[in-house]
Amino acid sequence: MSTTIPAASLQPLTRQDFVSDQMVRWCPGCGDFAILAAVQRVMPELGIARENIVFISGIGCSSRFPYYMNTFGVHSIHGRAPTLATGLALANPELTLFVVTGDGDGLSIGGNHLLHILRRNVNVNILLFNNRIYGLTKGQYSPTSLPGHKTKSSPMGTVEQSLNPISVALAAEATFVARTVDVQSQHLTEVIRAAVAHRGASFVEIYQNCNIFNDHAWEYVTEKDQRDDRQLLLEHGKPMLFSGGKKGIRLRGMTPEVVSMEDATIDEILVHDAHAPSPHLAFMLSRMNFPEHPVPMGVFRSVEKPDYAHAVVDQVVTAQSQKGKGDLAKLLRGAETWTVTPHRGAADGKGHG
Amino acid sequence: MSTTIPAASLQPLTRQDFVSDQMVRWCPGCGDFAILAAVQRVMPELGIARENIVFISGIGCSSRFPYYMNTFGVHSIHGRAPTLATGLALANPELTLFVVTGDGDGLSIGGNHLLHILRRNVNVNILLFNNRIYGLTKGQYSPTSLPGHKTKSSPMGTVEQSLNPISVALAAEATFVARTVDVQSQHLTEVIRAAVAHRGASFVEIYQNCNIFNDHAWEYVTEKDQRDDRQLLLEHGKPMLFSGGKKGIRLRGMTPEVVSMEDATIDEILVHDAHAPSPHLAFMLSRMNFPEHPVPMGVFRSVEKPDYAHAVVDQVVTAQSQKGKGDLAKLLRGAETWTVTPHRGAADGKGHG
Amino acid sequence: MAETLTAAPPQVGSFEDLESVVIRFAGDSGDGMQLTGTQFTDTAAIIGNDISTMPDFPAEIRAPAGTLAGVSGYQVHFSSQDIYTPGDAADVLVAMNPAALKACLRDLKPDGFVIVNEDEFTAGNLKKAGYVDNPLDDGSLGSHKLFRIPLTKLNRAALTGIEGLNSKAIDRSKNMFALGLTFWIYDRPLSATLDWVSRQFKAKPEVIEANHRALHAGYHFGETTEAFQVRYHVAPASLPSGTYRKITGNEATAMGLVAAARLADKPLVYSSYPITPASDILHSLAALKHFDVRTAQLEDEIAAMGSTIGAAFGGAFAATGTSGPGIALKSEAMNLAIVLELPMVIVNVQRGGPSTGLPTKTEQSDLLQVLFGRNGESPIPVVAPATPGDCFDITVEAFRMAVRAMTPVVVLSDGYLANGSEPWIVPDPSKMEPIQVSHPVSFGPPAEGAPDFMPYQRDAAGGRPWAIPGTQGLEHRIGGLSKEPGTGNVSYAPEHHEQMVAERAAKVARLAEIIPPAEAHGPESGELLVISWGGTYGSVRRAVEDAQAQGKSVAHVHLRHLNPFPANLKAIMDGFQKILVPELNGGQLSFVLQGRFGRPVISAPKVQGQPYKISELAEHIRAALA
Amino acid sequence: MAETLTAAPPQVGSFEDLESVVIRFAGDSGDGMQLTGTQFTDTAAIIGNDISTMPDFPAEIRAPAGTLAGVSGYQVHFSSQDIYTPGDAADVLVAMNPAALKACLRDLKPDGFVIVNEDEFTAGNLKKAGYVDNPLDDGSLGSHKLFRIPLTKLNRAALTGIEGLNSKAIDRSKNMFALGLTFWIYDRPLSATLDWVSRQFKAKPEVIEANHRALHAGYHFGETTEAFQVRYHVAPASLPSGTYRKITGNEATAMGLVAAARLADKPLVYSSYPITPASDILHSLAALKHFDVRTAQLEDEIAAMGSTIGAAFGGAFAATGTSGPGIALKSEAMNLAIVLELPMVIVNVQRGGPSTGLPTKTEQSDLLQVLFGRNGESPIPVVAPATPGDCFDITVEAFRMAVRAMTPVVVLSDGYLANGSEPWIVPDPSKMEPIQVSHPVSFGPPAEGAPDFMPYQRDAAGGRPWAIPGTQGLEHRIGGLSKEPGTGNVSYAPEHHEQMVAERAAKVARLAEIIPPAEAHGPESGELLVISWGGTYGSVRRAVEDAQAQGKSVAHVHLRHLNPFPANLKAIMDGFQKILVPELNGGQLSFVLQGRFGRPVISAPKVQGQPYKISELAEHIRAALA
Ligand SMILES: Cc1ncc(C[n+]2csc(CCOP(=O)(O)OP(=O)(O)O)c2C)c(N)n1
Ligand SMILES: Cc1ncc(C[n+]2csc(CCOP(=O)(O)OP(=O)(O)O)c2C)c(N)n1
Ligand code: SF4
Ligand code: SF4
Ligand SMILES: [Mg+2]
Ligand SMILES: [Mg+2]
Repeated sequence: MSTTIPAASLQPLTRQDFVSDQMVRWCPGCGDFAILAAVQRVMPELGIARENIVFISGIGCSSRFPYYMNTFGVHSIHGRAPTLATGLALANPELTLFVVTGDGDGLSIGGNHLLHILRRNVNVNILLFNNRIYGLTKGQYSPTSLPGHKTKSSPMGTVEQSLNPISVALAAEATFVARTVDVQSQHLTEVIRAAVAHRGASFVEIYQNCNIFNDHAWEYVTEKDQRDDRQLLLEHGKPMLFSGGKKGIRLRGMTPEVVSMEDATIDEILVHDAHAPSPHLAFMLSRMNFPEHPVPMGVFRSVEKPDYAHAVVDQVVTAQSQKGKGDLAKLLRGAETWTVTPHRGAADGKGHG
Repeated sequence: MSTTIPAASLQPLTRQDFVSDQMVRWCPGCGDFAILAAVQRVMPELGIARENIVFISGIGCSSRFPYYMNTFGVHSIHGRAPTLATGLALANPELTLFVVTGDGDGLSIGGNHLLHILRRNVNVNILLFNNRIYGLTKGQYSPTSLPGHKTKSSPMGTVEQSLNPISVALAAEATFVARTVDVQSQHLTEVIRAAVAHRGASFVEIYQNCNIFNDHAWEYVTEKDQRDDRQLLLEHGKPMLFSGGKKGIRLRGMTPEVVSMEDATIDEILVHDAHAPSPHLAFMLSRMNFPEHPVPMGVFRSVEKPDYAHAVVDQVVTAQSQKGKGDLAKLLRGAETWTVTPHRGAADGKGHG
Repeated sequence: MAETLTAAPPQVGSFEDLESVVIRFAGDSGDGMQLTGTQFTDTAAIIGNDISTMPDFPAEIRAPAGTLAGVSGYQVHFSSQDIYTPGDAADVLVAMNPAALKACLRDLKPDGFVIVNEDEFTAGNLKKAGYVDNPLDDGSLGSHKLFRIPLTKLNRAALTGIEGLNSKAIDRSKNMFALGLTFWIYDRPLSATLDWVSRQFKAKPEVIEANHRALHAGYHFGETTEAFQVRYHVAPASLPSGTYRKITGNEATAMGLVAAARLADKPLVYSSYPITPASDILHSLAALKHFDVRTAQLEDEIAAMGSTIGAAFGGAFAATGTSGPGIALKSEAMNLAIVLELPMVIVNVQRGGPSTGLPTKTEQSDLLQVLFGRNGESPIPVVAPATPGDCFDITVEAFRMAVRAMTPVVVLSDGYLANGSEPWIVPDPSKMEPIQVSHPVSFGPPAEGAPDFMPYQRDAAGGRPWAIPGTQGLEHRIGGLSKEPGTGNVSYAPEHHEQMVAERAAKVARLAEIIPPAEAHGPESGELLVISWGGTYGSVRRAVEDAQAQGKSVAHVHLRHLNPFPANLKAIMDGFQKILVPELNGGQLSFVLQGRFGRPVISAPKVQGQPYKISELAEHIRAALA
Repeated sequence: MAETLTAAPPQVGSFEDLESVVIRFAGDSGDGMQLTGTQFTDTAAIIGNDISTMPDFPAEIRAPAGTLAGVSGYQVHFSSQDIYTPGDAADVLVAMNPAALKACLRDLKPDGFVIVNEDEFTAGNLKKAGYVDNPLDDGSLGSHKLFRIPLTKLNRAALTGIEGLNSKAIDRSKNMFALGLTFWIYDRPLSATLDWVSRQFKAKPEVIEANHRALHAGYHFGETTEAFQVRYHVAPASLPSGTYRKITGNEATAMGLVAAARLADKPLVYSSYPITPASDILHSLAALKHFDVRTAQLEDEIAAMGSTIGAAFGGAFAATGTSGPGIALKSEAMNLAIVLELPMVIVNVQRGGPSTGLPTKTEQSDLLQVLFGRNGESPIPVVAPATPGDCFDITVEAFRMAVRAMTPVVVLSDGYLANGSEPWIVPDPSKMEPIQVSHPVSFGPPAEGAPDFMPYQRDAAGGRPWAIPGTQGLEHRIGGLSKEPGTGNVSYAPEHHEQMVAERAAKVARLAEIIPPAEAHGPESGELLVISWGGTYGSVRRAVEDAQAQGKSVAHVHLRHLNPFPANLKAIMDGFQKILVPELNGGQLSFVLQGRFGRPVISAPKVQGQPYKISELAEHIRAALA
């Protein structure tokens, strides 16, 4: 281990370069496969050296993800992946970090860390696989399960309101917030590309099907024939049209409503502004849901703010430019010292035992 | 301890009945005193027997609150008060519960429990004393400290975005969300009265001054001469006027703007709808802040939803009406039993050692 | 639904009598092996065998088909004798694919049977299992007796023509074929399984039909083929008379919690966050709402612990359940519970650690954690069930202790007990002693000058009054800061702190007054005392009995109480020259015994995520006596 | 800013020589007593006395003025001899109000001086302190020598006429008056404090003026009044020669972390969540950004632990600090760190427990928690500093151990060490041994057929390669599940699990190879060995030396390493008939020693949130020898 071969001897990478040697341990048919494939496919396009990429996860089916990526990775503990990512960014702000989490890992036990990593704007890409269920523990309801959902732990139906991950991320001051779907791999890769391009914390909700414990959870919005009618593909600066341009979103006061383009002109249609300084427009979009509204997909919000680790390191640089690179001897001496000279008589040292 | 004197022998209570025998241990001048006084004053008006009231808190200066209320109380551990309240509601859904927390207790270590108690709509009144600082640990910044705030732990200024407690509560699907101020005791008591009247989780942010570690934090909005101009008092169904009716809030697209009533008619002014099913209007209000806007005060949102503990107990009642009150003997027998009769020959019992 | 079944009368000549048999069903996670094992067990139990079972499955929901990682197994030990364990090694291995064969072969007796689904031994599957050559052909099965059965094909053939069934569904029932075959070999009736299938798939007649046919087909295959020349009989065991059911540890724990609440006439509030292998307790309880069971699935283990404290403060019977990592998270709040002095039960179904470790494997390595894993001096009573059925008794007892001493109590179960099963005499709840709970009652508005309510005034057992919200005149505040004795007011006075620490320790220690004394199984004094705890009970007891039968001077104490220890434990230990402590960890009870009594013990640790085998214990006993 | 001060030459006739003096300054939380004590200490240190201090303050920021709960105290022991502790009892109590008198009187020597601010002994204040009669008048002060000083009035008089100062600000400086008086009594120079005031209030000349005047006024009051007939001299101590500074434990810990990182040429990432008494480490480090210290204040202790793991994975020197309740929260993530096998340091500044307990008081009651408070077998090295200055050395050593064995290491400090101070010889960083860190380096893109990188391949010390992101060709994945040795791939195989558990235990045990052997202070064998650890070092060492001086057969081993123990500990213990273990908990090290060595020890627990007094220890030694 004595020679260093420069990392610059880069050949263009392929999808295969990102496939690890580990057996993928998901149930056949799980939506996680599609996401894995899409992520592995998008990686070589990012132009980031493999060794500078780290995937960090918590616990859950989704959190097995890092094992399958031939990058650096940590499969940590339940809900805590964002905290590891924060420390790792502090150690090395130049890495490209991914956090892979689930609706349980990220919004149940890990909800607080999610809030705070977003608020701090750590430069990390958070992929939350939302299957509205706890997969790995065999099918209990999650914070995104719909009210009334019957599961092993809620045989008479849940009595809890579900969390809306996009709303939560926006309230946490997230600078990049998006939504995509396991089965729409094109859209998925586009969103991931945008997330990685964003400097700071990117939050991506991915609708994911758990065919074992919550099959068909997203069918109402992902079903091929109906997608067009039930999804609103968000594009910054574009009017919010869907259903092949036949319908659009118009504001009535503060309330978004669906209009047929036969009854409305394009000027009446709300234009998406992902860069709006206030997140309240994006928040409104996050509340839109089928059947009243189409489900918005794509980038809800994308604004520029300094990222946490660089801001911390900037303070280091500033401090060093103000005070010089710390002098350890001076630090140890502190503000006041005094000297005991031998003529005072040297005694046996006071040891520490 | 053998006789029970009926709890009904109620005399009208006075403020003094809610003052405990414990010495109040806050710094002289702390905003907590005013809140304590207001709460003790409002208690007798609620018509709730003292023994049915429980104050639960975490850790922090603010969290000392329960000791000073002559009701039931638990001074629990840092950030976890909502979890105790949830269990207590399950044990006895008829109690009137208060959670007293701080910006650190409730939004830093306890952020996730806050999210989830709101989402579950547990019937509890959450009072979050926001002084934008950790008081008890002597002055580190908190999640609501403003960016750049210099404290013991951020001598060069914080590099984190601050959380907006109202935005967070709304994203957590809170059914009642309000804001008030320590020094406006009239407003404070009104808001608390409304919170208690609300069934389900009520979230109240209280601007509180920590005169030791973050003095004047709220002065810009609470300063007597400028209050009118800098606060927007929200009232359901009323147009959003302030500055003694001289100014109002109008929507431009999705953006609220301040207009002088000389330049606008009352019809153009946004009317507050606290009962709107979607929280997005309230969320927009939560983003308004001085100097662009006045700071909204009062009830942002108040909608009716079933409360958690009653919903759980309703399932118990439903189950009992469907299956009868559980028969323990039957439960123990389970689905399949078989009988070993003596003729098979009785052996030594198999014990458990 | 009690039934009394008897096996069909033995057909003379073709049967051999056996005392005990251990079968291991193994296949892919999707092969339904857990169900197959359960059905075999249920029938064995109904016939009157003594039984003991051990499921063994991967942490993934469904690892890649055909791989070693995806193998799911279920071992049943059934016997005409009193048995204690699922068996060290299997007599029969039913392997549904090459991976199952590879993973389980080492647990088969040298002369054991291997029944394989030959159809699955394709080149692809062999490779997935890491076989270079086909073990069915290369002689590597050695002394094992191999039965190659084209099970997939036979099953498909048997099921042709069922309306509405695709080929995936047909293949899914091949576990029933295998089950039918084993039923034939051991001469068991099909009726219990047939009934179960009918109940289970009420709405799907085609599935019922498929499973019934597959079961019969397997049974008849045994009869028509020449492969099996002998069939076997395992007679009913001479169990104590009574009404029995089969029970797993987690079922017993759930029922213990319900029973305890009922015995105190209280609602049960069970707050939890799912975690393997404890989740099933939540599932069981969630289905028991009609017992006034209020289950809450919280956002994490900390919340579950907090909710349990809140519920206890409110006067409910409050409990929470988790596994080791969850205890780590709960520890701060457990400490609060300890100083608030409220009664509650905390179930830890241990699994292999450290960290996420081995979620589906068993271990006893959380003993030190539950005893010591909190800041400050924070004594907590700890009990541990010995068998699946004992989970019921110990849980009820835990609540009794909790209420007496006003303290949280930890029940240390483990994955082996939780998922394992045994026949259990159904207790009669009307004969169980009620749990006495007395809340101080209201005195009306406090009179001028009347003494204040003292929430930390000690009673005879060292407990304190459980005064609950809603009680007029007893309003009081409690918290996590150090307290003045009696009043519970916040106090940092050195002597108050010292006294409260001592009072909490004393009331826990004094639970020894109501704990049954330890019983030495064997001589009262002698050469070797084996001390065990938790789920190793069965194997240790059998190993000690075997050693005793060989005339060795050895006795056995099984501890169900780890804190406090039974009062007579020291005295029993003093009667023996050596003490051997086998356990499924690095030597935690050994450490505690030495730490407590300052006397050396011989530690026999095993940290493999697997239960102790009787043979391993025999070896430890031998070595200790050498 | 090194200065070499000497005291003014003694004025013959009016001075009495003393070896040591203990002064306790006590007043209301708002009275500035911590500052007063610190200033007295600084001057004593600069003069060349040996010093040892103990601050003692309430958990509230500012409890109600005048109450017992609000009393804040600071004890200074200064001496011409080598001293080990802040002193069992005070020679002088400066009490700024009745509550301070009441709270501290019991810690005063029978013939000690009481200097009170008589102006504060009003009816109202007496009542707040719980006095019925005025203790200054009712003779209750007994043998103490009382000095009543109208301190408030005198100070006001001295400060009249300073522009821009209101009466509140005037009164706020009365602590300086008290300080000036004590400086006069013990013949100390004012210069250090005058300078400090000038620096501190640079922007507020009126405040400087006020404090300077108050200090002088107090000094002159001593000179002009007749009250004090004698003044005292405490000569400089004969400390080993060198450059000294005063240091508190928390300062030393912070600098130790910085030094360790510097010795390895690494950035330091310190992730923490504020908690008493650990917060000051965060504060110190946050001000040292120019040392490439990256501090993060996280949302809770779990996040701080997670961030520390992430930073360690990234190759930084990563550390976190907290107190007992925070450790409880961190325990699940600590376990992850243990199985990921990454180097980091976890500082636990212990306080009184359990639960929130006594936030500002000291205790040693987290030993068992840090050793055992995690699920599964999860060994972690634990070290504990012996004195405030030793916090520096032990922290550097902790990082050395962490890097060698690739493991988190716990530093168990405590509130007494953290806030207490002593003179400390400033080390020369150029003479400290570098901490060798080697990260495996890139091999470029892995060649076809080249062996994969093995993240869990053991090196000679049992550690593993610290391969960090950014290194080409070393991409690998690690996690909390059980692993295959070498590759680190997920594995549930029993033998893999067993081996990894054993490897982790072995590498921690093998740290004993680099730990200095335990030293018996006293005879190598004999009647009694006293074993202590942590902050009790000073009192125990003194008590043992006193006993030795009385000819008793007693030796002392002070443990700075709790896991693993020094390799020779057993051998030393074997040389003594009895072993006495005094500690500030319920007997935790006693339990560990018994548990480890199976030999009884005599436990001398103290659980009062207070340090051990030498006299109490003397009594324990006497009793043990009886
Ligand atoms: C501390 C802790 N608590 C509980 C668990 C058990 N657990 C593992 S994954 C999981 C939930 C997973 O749900 P989600 O994040 O939605 O992931 P999915 O499996 O659905 O992808 C739970 C509760 C654990 N591993 N650790
Ligand atoms: C587990 C734990 N971590 C940290 C602390 C230390 N701590 C006590 S209060 C507090 C923050 C208090 O801030 P806030 O909630 O805003 O209350 P305030 O004092 O400002 O009212 C902290 C960090 C603790 N008591 N327990
Ligand atoms: S349980 Fe659900 S989420 Fe998990 S691997 Fe299987 S299908 Fe996917
Ligand atoms: S520190 Fe601040 S918040 Fe705490 S009691 Fe003092 S003034 Fe109030
Ligand atoms: Mg999920
Ligand atoms: Mg605060």
